[in-house]
Formats: sequence, C-alpha cells, structure tokens
Amino acid sequence: MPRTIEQPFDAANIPGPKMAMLLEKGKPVAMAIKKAKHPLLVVGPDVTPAIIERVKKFAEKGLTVVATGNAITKLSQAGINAKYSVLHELTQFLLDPNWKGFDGKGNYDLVLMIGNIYYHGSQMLAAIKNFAPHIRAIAIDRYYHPNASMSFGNLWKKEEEYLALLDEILNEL
Amino acid sequence: MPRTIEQPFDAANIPGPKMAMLLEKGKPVAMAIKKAKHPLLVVGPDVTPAIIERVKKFAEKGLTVVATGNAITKLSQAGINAKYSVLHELTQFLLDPNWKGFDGKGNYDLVLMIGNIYYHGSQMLAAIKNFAPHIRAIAIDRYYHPNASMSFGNLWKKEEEYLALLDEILNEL
Amino acid sequence: MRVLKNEYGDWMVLELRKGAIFVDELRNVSIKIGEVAEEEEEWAPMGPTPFPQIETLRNWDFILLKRYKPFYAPYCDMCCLCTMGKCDLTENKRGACGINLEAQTGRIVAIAVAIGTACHTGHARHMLHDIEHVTGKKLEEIPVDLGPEIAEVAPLTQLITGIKPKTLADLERALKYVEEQITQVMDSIHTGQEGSYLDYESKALHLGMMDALGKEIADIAQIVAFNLPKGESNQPLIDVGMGTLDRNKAIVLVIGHHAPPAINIADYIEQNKLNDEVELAGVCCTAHDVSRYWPKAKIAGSLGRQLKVVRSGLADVIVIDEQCIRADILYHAGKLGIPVICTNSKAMHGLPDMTKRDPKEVIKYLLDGNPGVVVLDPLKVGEIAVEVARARRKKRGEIKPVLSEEQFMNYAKSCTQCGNCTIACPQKIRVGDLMEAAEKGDRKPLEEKWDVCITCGRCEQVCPKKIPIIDMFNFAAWNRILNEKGKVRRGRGPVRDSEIRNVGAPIVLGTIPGVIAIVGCSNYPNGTKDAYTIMNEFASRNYIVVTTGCMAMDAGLYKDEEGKTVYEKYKDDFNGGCVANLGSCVSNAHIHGAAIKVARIFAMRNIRANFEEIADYILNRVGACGVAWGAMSQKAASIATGVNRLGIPVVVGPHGSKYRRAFLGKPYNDEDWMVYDVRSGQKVRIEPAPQDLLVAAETVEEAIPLIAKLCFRPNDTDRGRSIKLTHYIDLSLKYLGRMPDDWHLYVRTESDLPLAKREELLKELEDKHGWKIDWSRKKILEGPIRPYHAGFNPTCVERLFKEGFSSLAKK
Amino acid sequence: MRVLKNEYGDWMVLELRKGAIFVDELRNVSIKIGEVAEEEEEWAPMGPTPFPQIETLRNWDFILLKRYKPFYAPYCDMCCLCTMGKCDLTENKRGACGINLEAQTGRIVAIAVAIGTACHTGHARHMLHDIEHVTGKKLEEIPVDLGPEIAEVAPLTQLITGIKPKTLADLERALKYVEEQITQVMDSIHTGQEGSYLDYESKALHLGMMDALGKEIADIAQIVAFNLPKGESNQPLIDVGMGTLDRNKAIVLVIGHHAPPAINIADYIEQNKLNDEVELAGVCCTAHDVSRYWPKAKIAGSLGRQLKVVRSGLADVIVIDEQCIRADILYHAGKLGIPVICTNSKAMHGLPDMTKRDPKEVIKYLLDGNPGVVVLDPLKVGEIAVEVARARRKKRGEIKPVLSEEQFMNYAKSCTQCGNCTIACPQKIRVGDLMEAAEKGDRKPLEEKWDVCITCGRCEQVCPKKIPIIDMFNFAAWNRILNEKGKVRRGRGPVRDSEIRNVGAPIVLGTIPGVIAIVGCSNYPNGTKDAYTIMNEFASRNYIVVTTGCMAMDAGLYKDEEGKTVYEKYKDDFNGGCVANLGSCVSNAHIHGAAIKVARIFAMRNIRANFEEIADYILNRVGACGVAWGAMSQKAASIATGVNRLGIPVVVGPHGSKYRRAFLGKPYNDEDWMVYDVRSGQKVRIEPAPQDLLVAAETVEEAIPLIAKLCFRPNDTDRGRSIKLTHYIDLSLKYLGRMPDDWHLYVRTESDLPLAKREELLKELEDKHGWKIDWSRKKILEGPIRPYHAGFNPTCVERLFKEGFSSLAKK
Repeated sequence: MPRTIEQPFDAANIPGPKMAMLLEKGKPVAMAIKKAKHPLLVVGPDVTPAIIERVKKFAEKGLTVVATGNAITKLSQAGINAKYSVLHELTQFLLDPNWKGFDGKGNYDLVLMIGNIYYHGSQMLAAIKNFAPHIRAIAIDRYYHPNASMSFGNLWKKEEEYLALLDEILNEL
Repeated sequence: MPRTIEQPFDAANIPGPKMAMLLEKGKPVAMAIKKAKHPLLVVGPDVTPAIIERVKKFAEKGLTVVATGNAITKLSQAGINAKYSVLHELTQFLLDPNWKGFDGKGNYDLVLMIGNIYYHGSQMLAAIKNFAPHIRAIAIDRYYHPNASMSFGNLWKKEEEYLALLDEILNEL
Repeated sequence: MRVLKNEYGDWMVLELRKGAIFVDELRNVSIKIGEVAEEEEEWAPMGPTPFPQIETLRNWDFILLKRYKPFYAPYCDMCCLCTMGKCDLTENKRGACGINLEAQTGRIVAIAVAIGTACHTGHARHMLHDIEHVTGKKLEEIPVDLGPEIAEVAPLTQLITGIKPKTLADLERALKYVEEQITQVMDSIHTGQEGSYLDYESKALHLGMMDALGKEIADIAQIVAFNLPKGESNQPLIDVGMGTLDRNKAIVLVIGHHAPPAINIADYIEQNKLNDEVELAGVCCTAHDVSRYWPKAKIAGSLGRQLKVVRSGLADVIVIDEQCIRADILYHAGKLGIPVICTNSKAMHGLPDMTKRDPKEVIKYLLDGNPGVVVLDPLKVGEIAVEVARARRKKRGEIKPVLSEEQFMNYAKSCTQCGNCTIACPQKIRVGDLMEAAEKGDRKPLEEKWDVCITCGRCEQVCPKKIPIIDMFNFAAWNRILNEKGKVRRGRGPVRDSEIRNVGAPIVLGTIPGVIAIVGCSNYPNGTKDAYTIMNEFASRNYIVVTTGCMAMDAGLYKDEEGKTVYEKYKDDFNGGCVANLGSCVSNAHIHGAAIKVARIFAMRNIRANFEEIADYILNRVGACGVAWGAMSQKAASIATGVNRLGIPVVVGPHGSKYRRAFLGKPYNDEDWMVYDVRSGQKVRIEPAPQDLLVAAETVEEAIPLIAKLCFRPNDTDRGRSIKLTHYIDLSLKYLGRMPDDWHLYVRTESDLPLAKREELLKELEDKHGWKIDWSRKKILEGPIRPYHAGFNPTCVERLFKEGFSSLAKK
Repeated sequence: MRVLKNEYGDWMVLELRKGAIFVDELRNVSIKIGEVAEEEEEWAPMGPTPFPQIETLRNWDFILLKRYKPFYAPYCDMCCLCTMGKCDLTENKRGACGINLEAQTGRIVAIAVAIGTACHTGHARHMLHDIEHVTGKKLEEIPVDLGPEIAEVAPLTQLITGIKPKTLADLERALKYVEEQITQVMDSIHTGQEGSYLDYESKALHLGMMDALGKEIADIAQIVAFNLPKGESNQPLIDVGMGTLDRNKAIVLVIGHHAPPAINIADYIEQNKLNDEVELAGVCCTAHDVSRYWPKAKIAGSLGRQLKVVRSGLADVIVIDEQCIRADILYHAGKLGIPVICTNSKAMHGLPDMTKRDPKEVIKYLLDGNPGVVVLDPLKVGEIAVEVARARRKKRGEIKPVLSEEQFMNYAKSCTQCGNCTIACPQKIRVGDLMEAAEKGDRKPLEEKWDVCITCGRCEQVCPKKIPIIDMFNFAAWNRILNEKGKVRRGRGPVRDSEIRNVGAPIVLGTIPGVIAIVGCSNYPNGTKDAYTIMNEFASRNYIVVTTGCMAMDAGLYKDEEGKTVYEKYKDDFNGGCVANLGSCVSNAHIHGAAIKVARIFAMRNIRANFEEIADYILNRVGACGVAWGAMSQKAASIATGVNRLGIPVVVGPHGSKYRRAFLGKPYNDEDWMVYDVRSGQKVRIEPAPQDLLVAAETVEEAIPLIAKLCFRPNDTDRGRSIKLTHYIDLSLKYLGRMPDDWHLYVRTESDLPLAKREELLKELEDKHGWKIDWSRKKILEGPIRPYHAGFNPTCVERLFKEGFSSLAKK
C-alpha cells in the first residue's frame, strides 16, 4: 500500500520499514490523548517560550508533564508543575511494563514527546517503538520523527503553522 | 516534503533516504523513453508469457532489449531479437561512462528493468542509483523497487492492472 | 649461540660444540629466551614475503583491483557506525567522517570478511585448545603427518608464512599471526582510517588470505589429532537426508562446525556399544566432520534444512557447537520440548553454564524439562547428550508430523491471503498461493516448494494468523522427508601430491578443462537440486570436481535415472571426471592447497613465502573456478575473497549480489588485460581470461556456461583452449539455446577451435566478426586479440617479469 | 626439568643442579621447546582467573546485566549482515537466521566494541613493532620500569593475565592473548552464533576488558621505550589552540594516534636545530603523545577541530598515522594543495607506497604537486615531512583566510535557504540562518556556531550552491582562530602508587567525593566549553579530576575570569581538587589502573588474575565516574564498556544514545539491588548506587548533578555520604534549580545528611517522604532503604561472600 512519509529532520534517520505516520492535523493527537488511559507528555530542552506556553496548557488539562534535560528549569520558571527525569532513564522505565509511573498508577500507554534533543529523542522513540508494545508514542515536535508511531512533519521553519497544530490539539481536549 | 512510497516487495529492502518515486501510471515511463537518447530494456527470467508479449512490442518500437539469466531462451522462442548479458556484468558496464553499449553508440541514459530476480535486480538498481549519475533507472516490474528512480508498485497479485500499465506505456510510444 | 630472527618471535639456536659446560658456572646467569626451537630445516629457500602484513601484498591486490574493478551494489546507503551519524551516503556522498559510499561499502565488505576470517580462525584456535584437552597431548607432540603421498603438508602455511609445519605447535605460530592480522584489519575499520575503497579491498583480500590459512590450520589439526582421512580416495559413502535417520533409535542431533563434542558423542556410543540404540546425525559441517571420524554418523541435512529437521521433531536432544546455528534454536526446540546443549562459548544463548557439574546432574536437569545448558567440556558432552536422548526416546512414541490433519486444514483455511509471508520470504515463495491450494486439498504446491524454502522462518514472524508455516511445509512434505535418503562421499581432506603429479600438466595445458570447486552454504535461489546439476554437468565433461560443506551434502540428495548420486557415479579422485568431497568448510583450504601444489609440483615453483608469484601463476595458468551457489554467510565472503586473492574466480548465486561487492572485468578495456610475456619480453593484450573474479549469476542455466568460461586461462595450449571452448559453446547452447556472444574473444589461432566445428566457426568468424581467413589452409590471418605461441609465459607482475620466477627445478 | 603450564604457552624451567652436563651427550638429542623463561617471581598468589576466556567472567557480567539491564535503542531496525537478508526486525521480530532485534542490537554493540578494541590493540601491536625498529632493541631488552613510585607497573595486565611484566616481551604475551580474544568474539558475531543479547553483552564486556588491556600495553610500551613522563606531577603546560601555531614557521601537522612518526619529526627538528624554522603541531592523540615526548610540540586541536585546522590552510604538510583521521583528508588537503604523508598501513588512502624509496626522491615527488604518499618507516618520516614543509613554507606567503571578503559575501548571498544543510547537520545548526545573517552583514552568528560545529562537512555535501560552508565558518571566525591560545598540562601517564596511598582511604570512605574521569572524543552536543565547565565544577569541589584525549585538549581552550585554564588553576596531582591530564586515549588505561590500585594498595586485595573480586570491590566502594561528553567512536564504545565491566559508571552526551545500548538500573526494583553483607552474613537491599553504568544526559546542566549522583557507593561512610549528598543536592540546585527527587534514597542515617542542612532535610524526609524522625535526638527512626553500619562489607558475588576475599594484608 502506498504511504506518505516525510524526510526525517536528520536526513539519514531512516530506521527501517516502520516509520511514523505523518500527521498533518492536530485532531488525531487529541483523540489519542482522550482515548488514552494514562498519557504522559515528555518535554525536552529544545522548547521556545511559545511552546512552553502550550505545555502549560497541556498540564492544565491534566496531562502529566515530565521535563528532561534542563527543561525543568524553564518549566518551573513558567510555573508548570512538572516531574523531572533523565530521558534515558525515563525511557528505560517506560519499557518496563511493571513500572509504577510517577503517580504509582502504573506505566503509561501514550507518550507525547516535544522538545527533546532531536537525535537523542529519536533514539528513545526507537526503543519504545521496538520494545514497548504497551506504549504508543507520538511526536508533537516541529520535526518529523520517524521512530514515533505518529509524528508532525518538519515545521521548524514554520513556527506559526506548528503552534496552530498544538493549539488545535489543545482545543480538542 | 511529504512523499509517497510503497512497501518494498522484500519487506526490509529499505536502502535509505532515497527511494523510488511510486509510479501509478504508465505515461511517465513513456515520456522518459521518448526523452531518452539511448534507452535500454533489461529483461530477466521472472517473466510470464503475457509480459514477453509486451517485451516483444517494446522491441518492435525500437528499444534495445537485453535478456539476462536464462530469459534469453524465452525471448528467442518468442522471436525477440535480444542481446544477452550476465546482469551483474552488464551493470558493471553500465556504471562505466566509457562503455560503448551493445551498438557501439555509447552507454545508455535510461535503463528499464523487468523480470529480474527481485533481490538481485534490486542490488543492480542500487549500484546504478549510487554510482551511475549518467543513468536513470526505472523499474517496470510488478514489484516496488526502492532503488530505482521510479518504480511501479506491488502489483504481483494484480496482473491485469499491471499489464494495463505496460500497455499504457506502449500506447504512448 | 646464533639468533635467527623473524617477525613472529625470535628463534634461538644453541649450537653446542664439543666440550663441556660446567653448570655451576651458569648458576647465577639469568637466561631469558623468547622462543626456542631447533633451526628449521631449509625445505626451500625463503621467499620474499614471509608473514606478510597488510601492506606487503598490496601491489598484487592493486593489480587484481585494476583489472577486476570492485563493483559495488550497496545494501544500505547509510552509515551508522559512529555517533556523528547516521550519515546519508546516497550517490557516493561523504559522511561526517569523510567516508564516501564506495569506501564505506568496501569497509563493510572488509568487516564481513573479518567476521568470516575470525570465524574460521577462532574455530582453529578452539580446535587447538580442544585437541590438547581431549588428547592429553601437547601441540608439539602431535606431528603434522598426512601420510606418504603428501609431502606438501600445509601449502597455504608454507606459501604465506614460510613455515613447513612439523607439529601442531608450528601451526599455532601461524595461527597467532592470523589473529594479529585480523586485529590489524579490524583496527582499520575504525572511524577515521582508510578513505580509499581500494585499500579496504586490499585489506579484505589480505584477510581472505588469512581466512584460507585459518581454515588450513583448523582442518589439518583435526585431521592429525583425530585421525580423519588424509586424502585417500575410495572414501565410504555416508547417509544423507532426513529419511536416513532411524526413527526407532534415540536421535542425537548435532548442529554446527566444531566437531570435538560430536566426536565425543560418537566415542560414547561406540564405547558403550549403543549403536543399535542411538543415532548420531548432524546438520552443517559438524556432520561432515564427525562422519570423517566415525562413518556411522549421518548427515541430516545442510543449513537450509536446519529448521526442517528441528521442527520435524526427529531429535531427542540437540547439541550445538558454533556457527550457522539458528539464533532462535531455543524457541524452536522449546516448541517441541527438545533440550539444547550448548558446547561452545561462542553460542551460549543465555543458558546456565554447567560445565563443572557432574554429568549426571546435568542429565537430570535437562530431563526435568529445562530448555538447555552450557557444557563447554567436550569430554562431558557425549555422556550427557546420549543419556538424555536415550531417556527421552523411551518416553516418546513414534515420530509423526507435528500437525494433525485437522490442524493442517484449519490453518490452511485461516490464511487471509494478506501477502505478508511473501513479502517476508527471501525466496519470494508465494506462500498464500500454497495455502490456498492446500485449503482446496492440493498439497503438491507446498510439497514442491518445501525444497525451495530455506526455512528461515520469517513468514511465521509476520503471519497475522500465527500459522506455523514450517510445520505446514513439513506436513505436506512428510513422505518426502521420510524418503529423503541420499549418499555423500565421506570428506577426504587434502588432495594428494601424487594426484597433482597426474593432473598438474593437463590442468595447466588446459586439456583437463577446469577444476570446479563447488562449495559453500545452501541459500540457493531455487532449491537444492542445482547442486547436483552443476556437479554432474562438469564431472560428466571431464572437469575435476571437488566439493565441500552444504553443497556437498545437498548434491547427495539427488539421483540420476539409474538411481545413483554423483558420488556413486563418479570416482572420488582429484582427476578429470571425478567428484571428490573434501569435507567441511575448513576443508576448503585444500582447494587452495591443490592449486598451490600445481605450481609447486608440476611447475617446480618455490612456494615458500612467495604468495604473489604463486597467485600470479594460478591466475594465468590454473583453470579453476569456485562455485558457491548458495553463498550466505560472512565465511562464504571470506572464503571467496581468499580464493580471489589466489587468482581463482568464483561464481555465486543471485543472493550473492547482497555481498555488495563483486570483482567484474571489462573485456573491452585494452589496458586492463595487459600481461608481460617472459618469452617475448613484451607486454601483450590477452583475452579476458578469466573475465571476472567474483560474479553472481541469475539462474543456474546462466551459471553453468559462465563457470565454463571462467576456466579459460591465457596460458591454455591450443589443444586445451579448443577443449575449453568446446564446453563453453556446448553449455551455452544447452542451457541458453545460443552461441555465446564472446566465444571469438578466446580464439587465438585456428587450432584453438573445436575440431568438429572448425569450419563452421571459421565461417562465423569471417561473417560476423570480420576476421580474415585463409580458406585454403583454413588458417586465421587476421582477427584475434593476440596470436598463439606455445611458449607464451605470462605474468601480471612487473617484478617477476624483470627478476624472473623462483624455480626449484634442477637447472 | 619442571614444566609450568598455563594456557598461553608452556613455560619450561630448567632446574640446573650441581654437576656437569657433557654436551657431547646432547648432540643427537632433539630439543623442542615452546617457550622458555625463568620461573616468574611469585609477586602474589595466582588468582582464580588468569587469561580469562569468553566464559570465564560471564558470571560477573550476568550480575551486572541483571542490575543494569541493557537498554536498547536500535539505530536501524534491520539486519543486512548475510545474504538471507535484509531482515526486518522491527518490534523485536526474528530474522532469517533467527536473531531478534535485541540480540541483533547486542551483536552490533559487540561489533562496535570489537572495532574499538582492535583499534587500541592493533595500535599496541604496531607500537611494539615500531619500538623494536626505532630503538633497535628487542622487546625483552626494554624493561617495564615506571620509576620508584610505581611498583604496580601494569595493574590491568596483572589483574587480567596474572603477569607482572618485567620487559615489553611480557606485555607482548598479554597482547597475543588480546588478539586471540578479539578473534574469538568476532567469531561469535558470525551468522548463527549467539541468540541471546545477554551473551552478546557479556562478550562485549569481555572485549571491553581486553580493550583496557590493549591500551595499557600500548601506553606502557611508548612510555618506557620513548621515555615519556612516568606519572610525575608538575608537568609543563603545552600550547593548545589554532592560535598558538607560529604562522611564520613551516608547519608540520600530524593527525592521528600513533606517535612514532611524529616523534621522528620532533627528533629531526631537534637534531637539525630547526626549532626556529619549523613548527610541529598535532590534531588528536598523536598531539598529546608527541608532546609527552617533546613539549615544544603544540596541540592544534581535537578531533572536532580537524577540518577547521586543515581547511584553514595552516599546514605546510600533513602527516597522518592512524585513527580518527578524516577519510577524505586527500580531498580537503588537495583543495589547498597540501601534501599528505600516510605513515600507517591502516590508512593508506590508495596512495603509492614509497617506503623503500630514498627520502629525497619522496620529497621531490611531493613537492612536484602529487597529493600524497605512503611512507611506513617512521624513521624516514621526519626528514620527508620537515623538508617538504620547509620547501613549501618558502614558497607561500602569509596565511590568510581561504576566502576573500568578496567570495564570502557572494557565497552568503547565493544561499537559497533550502534547508539541506540543517537537515544534514548532526548538530542541527541552522546554517541557513547563519548565511542570512552574514548576507546582512552580521557574522557573529557564524562565529558563534564555529565552535558548536564539529566540522563534519556534511553540509557541504548537500549544498546545491556548493557553498564551502567550512570556509565560511573559518572566515567569520578568523580572529577567533588567531586568538585561540590555551594551555594543556602535558600528559603524565600513570597514577603513582604513592598518590594512591594518599587518596585510597578518602575515596573508599567517600570523603573525597569522587573520581571524575573526563575523557573521549569531541562530538559534543553544544560545543567544547562543556569540557571546561565539567572539569572546573568538579575540581573546585574537591573531586579528583583526571582527563585524557580530546576532552583534555578542549578544556584547555577556556579560561576563568583570571585568565587561567583549569590546568593552571588546579594542580596535576591525583588528589581531590586537582586536574591531571594522563595523556592520550590509550592513557585511559591508567584510570582503570588507579581504581585497581586502590583495591591493591589501600585495601590490600590481591589483584593477580582476580578480575571479578576487584571489579566487585570497585563497584561497591570506589566512587568513580567516567564522563565522555563527546563520545563518538567505536573506541569510545569499547573504553566505556571496559570501564563498565570494572564496575565504573559512565555518562555520555546525548549523541551517545546512538551507541544503541545503555546500562540503566531500575531503582524501584528491589531484587536488582541486593548485595551480600559479609559483616552480617545477610543479603541487603541497598540504595541504587550507582544507579546506572552507562547513561546519556541530554544537556550539561543535567549531566553535572547526574555525575555527582553516580559517585555514590554502598560502602560510603556516613561522613563520605554526607559530602557526596551535599554536592549532589548543590549541583541539582545550581544546574536544575531544584532538589533532586531521589536524594532521600541515599540517606541511611541522619549522619548521612549534610550537616548544614540537616534539620531542613529531616523535615523534608518527614513531610514529603513520610519518614519517622525522633526530633528530640534528630534521629531517623524509620524510612531509609537500609540502616547504616560502619562495618558494612558489601559484595555482589556469592562466591566471594562464601569464600571470602583474597587479601595480601599481613594477618
């Protein structure tokens, strides 16, 4: 079956036959969040103030937010009540179906990723894709992430367009 | 930019960032042939009588046909005046801009491939893609060939549809 | 005291003269000696390149690489070897370290060859360790004696290192050198080393040569330590095929390449007189090698049959050693409750290491239903494996297909025709069609494809209905399995010097049209029968056919109209019209050995540390061609590369293009085909002989004439050439229905033409190719690439042209 | 005559007693001896695992792998290693050989580690060859003497093999063993070997250990052969930075890791008194090592600066040896007409081998404009390189940026903002933005990103306008280049036993909060300054900081407010609050060595052939943490893996997750954190210390507290723990603006708490974590994972728990 993909933000980041479905709308993400029993939003350090503003709204809508790298500093400053984790360690926990999560309620079934160092985030998504059948990972960053299950395209030169997508998700929640 | 590809006939045959443009019509192939200065049709042993019939028409339209593997037996029986070559050797010659071709008129600028053992043909297309900038290779077989410049999709279960595409090319020539 | 120095340890020779040394005087002298040996006998003058390093034979490699330009078909356009990557190298772009796709592909080839070489070499090392342990002897106590007909005991060791081994300790010296070279080349794989594909290819060729040496060491070691055949003809016939296994007995199935544990099993069966109760059968080279030790052992099948055998449930216990074993052996064995014993540190599968436990305890552990253990002491394996098998045999009933009739039909019905299996199948078997037929009651298609299937199991991985497709195949082919009963000649090991004395001249002159070495794995494009077809075709035409490994096994599964296998039809001499099975993968070294011995024994060339000259000799004079129709592994890559460096071309099946690199000549490029003629002192443009060093054929019909063509050599006499040309033309007509396009390139003179067709061919030369013919004398006046001279004395190496060859002939 | 046997050659001891041997009687006796040496001095009782094989330390590996479960982030979901493939392993499917994605990823990791290990080992082997050639001495004539303060001369060799080397010949024995092990593990990579990722990881750990041994051999060999520093403090400061190169002189640029050719260049300069005329500068470890020999040599830059240096046109000649050299060095040098001399068979770039030619002839050849040559004799390189550089210097004028102002602007204008460069950039530098700014006259952005750029050159490969982006960077940063002038302490080699005597107790007790080893390549996520930041942060807090390789160089480019580099600010002792540069990549072995010597010298453990016990000691007691912030290569992979097997954790930068495998603990899994307490005879659940063995941090702000955390050890005293906790909390607050979430896990007793904050933290333990506090006594009543006992004596190894440790202490 013909399928539509995008050029990864790292040109050579072609992992194999399974690459993320290209998302051109925010709505499917909102649907996934609503359907999820235990979603998690992972926020890395590559975030702009405009993105942090949206993260705050996600938190306000009840999503558990975890900051990685030094994103925690920025999120704290923005008044977001976020967990903190080393992304590598966090991903190891996510792979473990028996992990209890940040709230003791068990592992997550949906992981949204935004703002992680692109190549490092991509690797973490690869781990989840291949070894965490219990988790669906969606990249809502402004780069195409082939290792996610679904991903936005490369919108790094189109910030308006990108932020509108985030807002579209938020509006649907 | 979003782009449309197809699952390779060998599931894992994902060579990298550059994969064949998916052809859903015959016309672009006809255009390419007409534009080409020196086109060549390579025919491998994985051909049915219906395909041989079309090959014969290609030959009649003036395309140089070269048979590889034991396809030559079938083509001769069908009365097609084809050259013969070991595909591996032929591809080595194709990579050499100084090769004089079968007719002494020089190397080819367009190579159409049909009926080669899938995985072996794929490798030959990989060689051409990466090391023969002077050649454009189009797979007109009933399998998606990611290493070609353009390729039909996987039509191995849809022979009618596939033959219609070949006929479409022939009609345009 | 004299010190003899070479690069691998210094040798000290104490020359003791008459007199007495009073030991008291030595009391406070500290003596430090690296290695001590008696002075090596001068078996031949030392050649120019003992223990060659990476750079030593680069000149020779560059000669080969100029004529046979590496052809790259990348299998991946990216590089992911360092954290600056991934890099996109498509269209020969350079990556973050600066490497381009050509050099990267050469590098990947070098890695593959390094893995293959390490495999044979690691195997040889393991063999030496085991030999000391199993025999209780030290290596220097085990002589390298291959009987009265073999004086050149280790042609590769002699050629490469300059050592003519007297004991296994000498071979160990060579082995250390190989380990060093593997390390050096693996070093060069690191990010930021070579930038030139030519140098990566030269390194791959270097390791290919090392691979050959590693194999020779491994095989000679097992031959002399375990008293395997030493090249004798008239070897007994060994049973091959799943149908030959006696299902009433307890069946021990050994898989792999390292025979000592299997040998211990054979010993245990013999010592305990369990022949009537226990069957020992093998898959892959361990089967060859244990049958070289104990001819009652059977060959269940080749690599491509591994899962067919395992999933058939025939085995009561599975013993694996190393190489070519299913990585998921525990999964498949576990499905049927068959315990697995790992006997080699290279493949331990995460199982507990019980080497030091009492065998009784291990037997109990396995009979308790545990999936497997590691037992690294070969001396313990026999008891454990046999007793586990016996105990399990007692509990099981008759062996039947794993699926019931009903299960088979239900599965067939459950197929949704999704096509996943076909897209997953490396052989492109349209499994859905087979299921559809089965559902309709026609099992023939499944049965017929049973042989084409290499049982890789990928289809099962992607079936959404979890159909056990391998079991479906086995069910449909059950009668075929029960009746699969063939014969293979027992592996005989080396070619005898006495044989070389008989055939050296005919080979070099061309009157024996070629030596065809049919070897390698069983990743065939279209089933096993090709092994038989190729072997039979060439043996019937008076070529010398030698074979090893999986292809040797597979050929033995087929019979001619009279019910004879090639092994029953043809004698196992190294001679025209014979088929000799040399043995396992590591026995391939004897094929190199035979070619080297032609130079030594027929031409009296000095083979001591003289690689370049001998390879040049072989390239120009010895019409040999390797065939690895099912080449699958990195070992096959290193074997072919080693054969290539010695000047011998190889034909592989179409899967072989996935090795990414071929060596393909361009017959139209004059400058690629220039040789020095020592006779005339001139540079001469020769015919493209051999045209390629490594080439994949698409079908067997194409391969057969191609193999014949690759037996042409510039040195052929006119009589030899006419014989070779006869076969090339005949085989082209037979398999491709046409005259070859390029036969005329190989005609130097009218006497090169096959006598029976001479007139007809002269006509064609005149008409089609515009040659001038003197019809009155039926002579060619103009046309050939070069004229024929009986004394033509070709070399590709300027040094040899200038300095002459190194002959041991009495002047 | 007694024969002492071990696995690597038999040693024969001739015990000569009083009397006389009449030599005549020996005349016809054939004596064959494998290896002869005097009986090795019993420097310590032989431990349980001399010359361990793949399986020997598997038990230890499995202990590590259970706690630090390999985390796999595949970089490719396919396998293409054999011709049955490609196979799609996505979602852990099995391929045609049966391997699943986990085992395949473990296998790829094992290959990477094998490449790295082969690299260091191949380097060591090359070093031994060159030493014999250059010094004219035999290895057994070169004593391993590291001066009066180092009795434990080769801790890794001693620990692993049981040999305490007296001469380089002893090290060669160890080296052969390493070559054997590399071959064995490469063997296991072959298709159809391991099916378990655990066993592939165990093999990778085995080779990691071999890598450490290979490095030790290489560095000790060069130290004793070339008289490099032997661990002395107060090393001179070496110039580092492109600005330190005297552009008036002829500049010889050496690149790579194998110093003998560079040493010959230094000798040539000295012997011919060319100091005023010729500058010798290096990129990568050759620069470190030649400056250890000749402190006038300069360090032009680290690996990430390689193309910045080459493309700046500073060099008059480029001499490469091996490792981490641009594969396209000929392209870049050729652009500027700089000739390249290849001095090592591992990287010959297809150039002609002129080793045997007269140096004068080679000089002429290079001056004639040829791109380069191969000269494999280090003794010839000095003359050729220096004379070519001198001749070229005479012809060239002042060094200026490669681009003119006009070219720069035209290129900037030609940028179409296509974005190809950004997508190609591993650092995700938005090159288009920089071009846009430059076009508008603002070159600051380009200049600022000059440092972040690792000069991989991929952007140039994809620019449709063929903008020479590296030249654009260099143009904009030209002043920065001219002013890049830093200092690096000269590499001192080993840590002295006398230093260990001082710091052993504080390290083990925890009062020196940790040993931070800052090592590896320069593939930084965000520029070189992090090297300085990390080093300075830990040194200022009384950690012991040691450094090597590229990070050691890069740190030296930065200065504090007072204009001092870390090397000027801190002493180069192995002590708290000091920064010692040990040297090149191979000097990393001394970091392992220091840890081993803590066990030997402070704890009096027997280190002879006793790997498991010592690694267990280090894991539980030695608060060391490796930092490879820019880890790029396969060597970095093998180094980290070797460090890990010894029980030392490593933090890498975010690119490090591309190594595919990490070792990450799960603090919440009780069963993963059980140790045996020898004191109490109980199994005890400990705090997750260290939590990970290999982990990538995303940013330096995250890395720094993480490094501090990974210095916790179960054996910390309360005083030590309170110090470590202080730093962990401080650094979290400083860099992440918050208390760490898990600090309480490391509290066993109130005295573990930092004194200054004790009350506040007790409160938090009560409020946030529900601990019970006796506020009257300020004592913790309930809460910690385990109580603290001063005599806690942990081990992870059941055998040691049962059988006791091997102590050399006088009882």
